[in-house]
Amino acid sequence: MARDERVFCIGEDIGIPGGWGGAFTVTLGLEQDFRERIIDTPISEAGLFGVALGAAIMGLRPVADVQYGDFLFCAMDQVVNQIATMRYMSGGKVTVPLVMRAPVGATGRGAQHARNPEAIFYGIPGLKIVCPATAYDAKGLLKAAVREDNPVLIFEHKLLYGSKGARAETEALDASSEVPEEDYVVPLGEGIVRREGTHVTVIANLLMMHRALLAAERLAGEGISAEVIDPRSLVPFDWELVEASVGKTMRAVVVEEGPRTGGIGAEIAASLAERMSDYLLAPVGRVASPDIPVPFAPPMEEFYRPTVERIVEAARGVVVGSGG
Amino acid sequence: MARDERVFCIGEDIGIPGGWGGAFTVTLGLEQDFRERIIDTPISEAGLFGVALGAAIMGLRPVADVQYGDFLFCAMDQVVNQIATMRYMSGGKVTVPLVMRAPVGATGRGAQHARNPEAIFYGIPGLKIVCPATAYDAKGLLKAAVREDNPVLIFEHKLLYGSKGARAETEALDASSEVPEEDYVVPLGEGIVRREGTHVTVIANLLMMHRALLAAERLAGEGISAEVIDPRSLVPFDWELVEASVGKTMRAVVVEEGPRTGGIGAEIAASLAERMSDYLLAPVGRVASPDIPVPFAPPMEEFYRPTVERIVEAARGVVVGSGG
Amino acid sequence: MAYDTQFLLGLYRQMVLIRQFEERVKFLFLEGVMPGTIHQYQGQEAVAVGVCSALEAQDVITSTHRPHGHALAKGLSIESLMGELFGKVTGCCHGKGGSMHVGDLEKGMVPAIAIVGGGVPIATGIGLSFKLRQEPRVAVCFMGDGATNEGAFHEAVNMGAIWSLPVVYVIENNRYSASTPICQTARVERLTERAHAYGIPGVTVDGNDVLTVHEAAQVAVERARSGAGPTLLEAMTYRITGHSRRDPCLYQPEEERKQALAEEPIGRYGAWLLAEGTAEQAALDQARAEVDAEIEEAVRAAQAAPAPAPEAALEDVFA
Amino acid sequence: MAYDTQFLLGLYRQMVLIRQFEERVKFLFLEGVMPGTIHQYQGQEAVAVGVCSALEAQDVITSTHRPHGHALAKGLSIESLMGELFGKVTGCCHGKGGSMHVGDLEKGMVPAIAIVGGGVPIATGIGLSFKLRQEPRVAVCFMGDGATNEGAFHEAVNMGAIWSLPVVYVIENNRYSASTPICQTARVERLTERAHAYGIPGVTVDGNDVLTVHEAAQVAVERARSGAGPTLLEAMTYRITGHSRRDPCLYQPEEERKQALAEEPIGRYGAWLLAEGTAEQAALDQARAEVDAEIEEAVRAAQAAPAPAPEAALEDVFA
Ligand SMILES: Cc1ncc(C[n+]2csc(CCOP(=O)(O)OP(=O)(O)O)c2C)c(N)n1
Ligand SMILES: Cc1ncc(C[n+]2csc(CCOP(=O)(O)OP(=O)(O)O)c2C)c(N)n1
Ligand SMILES: [Mg+2]
Ligand SMILES: [Mg+2]
Repeated sequence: MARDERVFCIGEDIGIPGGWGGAFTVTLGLEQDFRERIIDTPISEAGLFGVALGAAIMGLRPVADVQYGDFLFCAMDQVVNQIATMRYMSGGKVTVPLVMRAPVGATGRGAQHARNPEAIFYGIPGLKIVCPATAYDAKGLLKAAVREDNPVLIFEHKLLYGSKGARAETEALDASSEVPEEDYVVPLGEGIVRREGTHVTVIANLLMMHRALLAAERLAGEGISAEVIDPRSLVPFDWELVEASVGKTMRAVVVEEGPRTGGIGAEIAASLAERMSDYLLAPVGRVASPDIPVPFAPPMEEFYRPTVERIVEAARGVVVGSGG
Repeated sequence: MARDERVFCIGEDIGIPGGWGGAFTVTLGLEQDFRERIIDTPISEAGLFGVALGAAIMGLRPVADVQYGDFLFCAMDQVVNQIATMRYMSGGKVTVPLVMRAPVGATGRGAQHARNPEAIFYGIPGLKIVCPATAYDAKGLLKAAVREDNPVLIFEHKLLYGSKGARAETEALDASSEVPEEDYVVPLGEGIVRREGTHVTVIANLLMMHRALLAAERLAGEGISAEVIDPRSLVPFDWELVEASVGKTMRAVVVEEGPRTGGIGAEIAASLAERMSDYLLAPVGRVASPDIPVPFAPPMEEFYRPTVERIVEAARGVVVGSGG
Repeated sequence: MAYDTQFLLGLYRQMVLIRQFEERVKFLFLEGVMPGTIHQYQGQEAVAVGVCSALEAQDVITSTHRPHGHALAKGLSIESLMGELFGKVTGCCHGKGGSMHVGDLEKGMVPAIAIVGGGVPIATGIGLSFKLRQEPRVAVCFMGDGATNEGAFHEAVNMGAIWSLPVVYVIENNRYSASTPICQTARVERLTERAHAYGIPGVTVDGNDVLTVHEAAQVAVERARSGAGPTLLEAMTYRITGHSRRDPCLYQPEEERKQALAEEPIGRYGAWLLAEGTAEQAALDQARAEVDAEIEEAVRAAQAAPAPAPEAALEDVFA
Repeated sequence: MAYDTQFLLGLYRQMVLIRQFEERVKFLFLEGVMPGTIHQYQGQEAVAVGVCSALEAQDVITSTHRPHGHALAKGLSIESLMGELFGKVTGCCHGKGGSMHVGDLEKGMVPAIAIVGGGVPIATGIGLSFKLRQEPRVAVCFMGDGATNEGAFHEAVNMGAIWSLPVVYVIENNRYSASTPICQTARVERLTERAHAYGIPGVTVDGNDVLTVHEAAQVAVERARSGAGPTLLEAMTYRITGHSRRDPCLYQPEEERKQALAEEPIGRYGAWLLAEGTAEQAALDQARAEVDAEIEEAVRAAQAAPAPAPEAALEDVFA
């Protein structure tokens, strides 16, 4: 923000002195340095995303957030019908440099504060989508998004907001990788190999990436070498990286936290079947949540979200089933 | 409606004497017979779907509609966060017998009155989804939906509203199959074979079903025998029918009008790869629109929506590529 | 108005029940034995109790992310509520809902809606169902001050107004939506000025005075039941606890908090009962002891109750 | 107020331009040579012209599904508009937008927004950008009466109000939203009563009198530009054509239509110009003949212009 005065933040409960810096303290502190550029809104999601769009059209670079990804549905007309189409409808004359942030994932709050809606937005042309799994990427992708001339939706996982601080979640995982102080970006559309392997490619982002790494660890114990790819961006998607990996391992499993039907995994599986049919030794495995709303009670929530165990099973199934 | 006095219609411009009976004259005439049960609303989609939900919770059986499927996004919080989850959150104590109707498809109106959003709702657990392609099914599925105790979303295609009547679209296709006067239902979750064939299964609904039939006709001229399946319901999906067909043809193509990425075709292709990997001779083909908003100019709109030609090519590709 | 002593004491007992319930729950959270998150009702008890005491059993309420008070006031059992907070099968939603979605249609409470403003259309539709069926029932929509900035509020209250539905829209104005003061997000002195926009009456009352709330609610409920249409009722109150767990409320000015604590509804009403001679201190103490015992029993029962089987998650999606 | 003749004649010419444009377009539709659908502006010309004549070139408007009048009044060329309606590359959106999305940011018009109410937050955000950058510019949001029932209206006008943004919200009250009379979906006599809800001024004027509209707009624009915040301006008018193509308007009572035709803005203003001696009939006729010629030229150019290549559909998704 210090670099570009066109950048401003807009959201609920982000600018109150003595407040929280958003539902998950993400903007905490910024309200002191950039008072006028931290805009605290009424509880009006459609309004605030539309306002951000209007400002973006005029050349500002807003960073708009909702407190939970579920609330994107309150702003859905703006996101889908306006933000994603404005440039196109204008015949390319209007530019929409707009960043949207939304925390996702189930955290003991029941069905309305828990969804992983990535797949729903994945099918909306005109939006770029990123999903950082580490603190390093969170900073680098945010900076890339802010410098991008198109709408970018950033999904962040509540359980990755750091194990420290006042709003850390009980089961939060430590994703606090080294974060350099200096300016750097993680380019949109660049995935990364988180662990190398030769028998099966496991594609996973956000919290699932961490579980996939744990699964890979366990699989190694069984003699199965899993390569873990974190695509980091969903749109654009790093097909090159994934194809290179699957070309080597000849097997793939996609892990996601959202419901299975119509999920990200469906697209990746269908695309890989088309792109890599000469290589794939087995159908792409999909690990996802069941097709249900998110339940509250801890045992049910735990059952809902893919576990390390389920990832291990799926990878093992794909490898063993194809003579690995 | 005569059968069950709990049924009522709620929507915009549906109940005005001298008016239209909704944007596509679907309810025209009903306002005379059932005055109190045709409720004309302000332009307030979130409000009207929420109102319908409230009435459904109390045991009425509302049929709520939007004038264009794109406006569902204005009511998205109600559809996704409330309607689809209410029963679940209540632990099964609340029942939501609610029918939602939404016309879809591009018809020369530009990006905001054109979308095929089926895939977006496909990934929302708690909703049943049907897509009638003929007048017979439109009546039968509507009746089944009205008698169903769960939320059902009916996508209807603007170009299938009949070639007759004041609001017929210029390019409308004649889908006016025989419609028996008497009471019948088309059960949710039952697909139908529209044309038998042996070389490839083409799965398509709504307008695309009609194009698939034309494509099958042309393919027959080339010696390729295509079986055309209209799933009619997306949720629940008639896997039995599709598997039986693919078990016979060993090849499949999915056709849809929405954008390709994250589409219905992705799920069907991924599922078929898992369910039928021993049968499939080639990756499931996908025919869909490109990942762009819907353009206005006729040549671009025509380019956007899958043509008979593209279906023929895809089917031919799948068959020829696998030695058919 | 003259009330009988039983009724007056009943109100006291209900408010104390809610307060003690919430305090106990807060403690369970701090101990770390209760899962999830919570939004609590301390300080606002006079609203739920004042309004619900004006309702009949067959009337129906919708609630918010802060629903415990509404649930107890509408007659859900302490057990079924505590069970739900613990995520047990004995909970009113069999553990599927959790704190933010407690409810029981049999008791006239729709599972609470945690999307701010999301309940307003739903309550309106409930009112519509009563009107279409010509049932003499009323729907009450509880919402916070912040909810009045949501589009859903606007659309739904307008629908209630144009169709003259039997609905009472109750704004619990505790002056904050999360950390944001309402005076920063609405330029109107009283949120009931928004009633003008819909052509319905708007009434603002002292929401920390249970009898005042009760009386205003009665008028609004009567109006609704008689077919005269909805009322926007604003109850001025204060949240004397955090917005949700672990909120130290640093955004609330010291002075304001002090004043609010002095005006909190239970102390005030208790003092009034004593001053009027309606009750002795002993009766008040006894009410409190009784509810404490009931709450303890509910905690015990909830902790002892079975957790749902994990696979039970797959049930109840469809009827 | 005293206006110079040029200005007064200019208003007339603009209104006639819009009327004749729309009539020509209607004819092209009936002939079947124009694709898509249309929502036309006949009868409402005084609103677009009255408001836009109070704006500077650098001010920005948002529009609706009924945008042709706004576009012409804000200075888009007839050619670029006609080209867009024909879906040609010469169109202001290169054929990607169509009738419901015409606009050109260079001329201060965002591509029109066909989702009812959807433009209100966007105009508000444009106002915010002016305020953050301390630019002396104003955003104007055109909307129909029906749009005031959308949640987006409520959320956005409130934001404009609390932040004192330089925005003028213009309601074109043509008494109907599609076939539904506004008196059936809002219980307020004047929609500007809704301004109370946000603590901003609301002004209702005769929207068929172009000078009245102009003057009211000037006050509101001045107020906005000076930093005093938004105004809700309601212009009472009437749509003397169908809602969209092929609407016979059977829902409009005969009497009402007759009256509306008698009060339509162009005839009225023309008569006034003659009565005041500001113009002779010949000058008015000439204005009309001139715009007719310009329109014919635009039709010719649009029909002759190349259609976009089909694959051009793949461009302009991302910058
Ligand atoms: C649509 C939506 N936006 C934001 C939130 C996050 N949130 C939960 S409670 C709350 C504040 C609500 O304020 P108010 O309506 O005054 O109720 P109170 O918490 O004071 O009872 C917010 C912003 C939400 N639950 N739903
Ligand atoms: C969100 C949304 N709902 C419904 C429609 C369909 N629709 C188009 S115009 C219209 C009526 C609009 O009425 P009003 O705002 O008064 O504008 P007018 O048509 O009178 O200019 C409707 C219902 C829409 N475009 N967007
Ligand atoms: Mg509050
Ligand atoms: Mg209108």
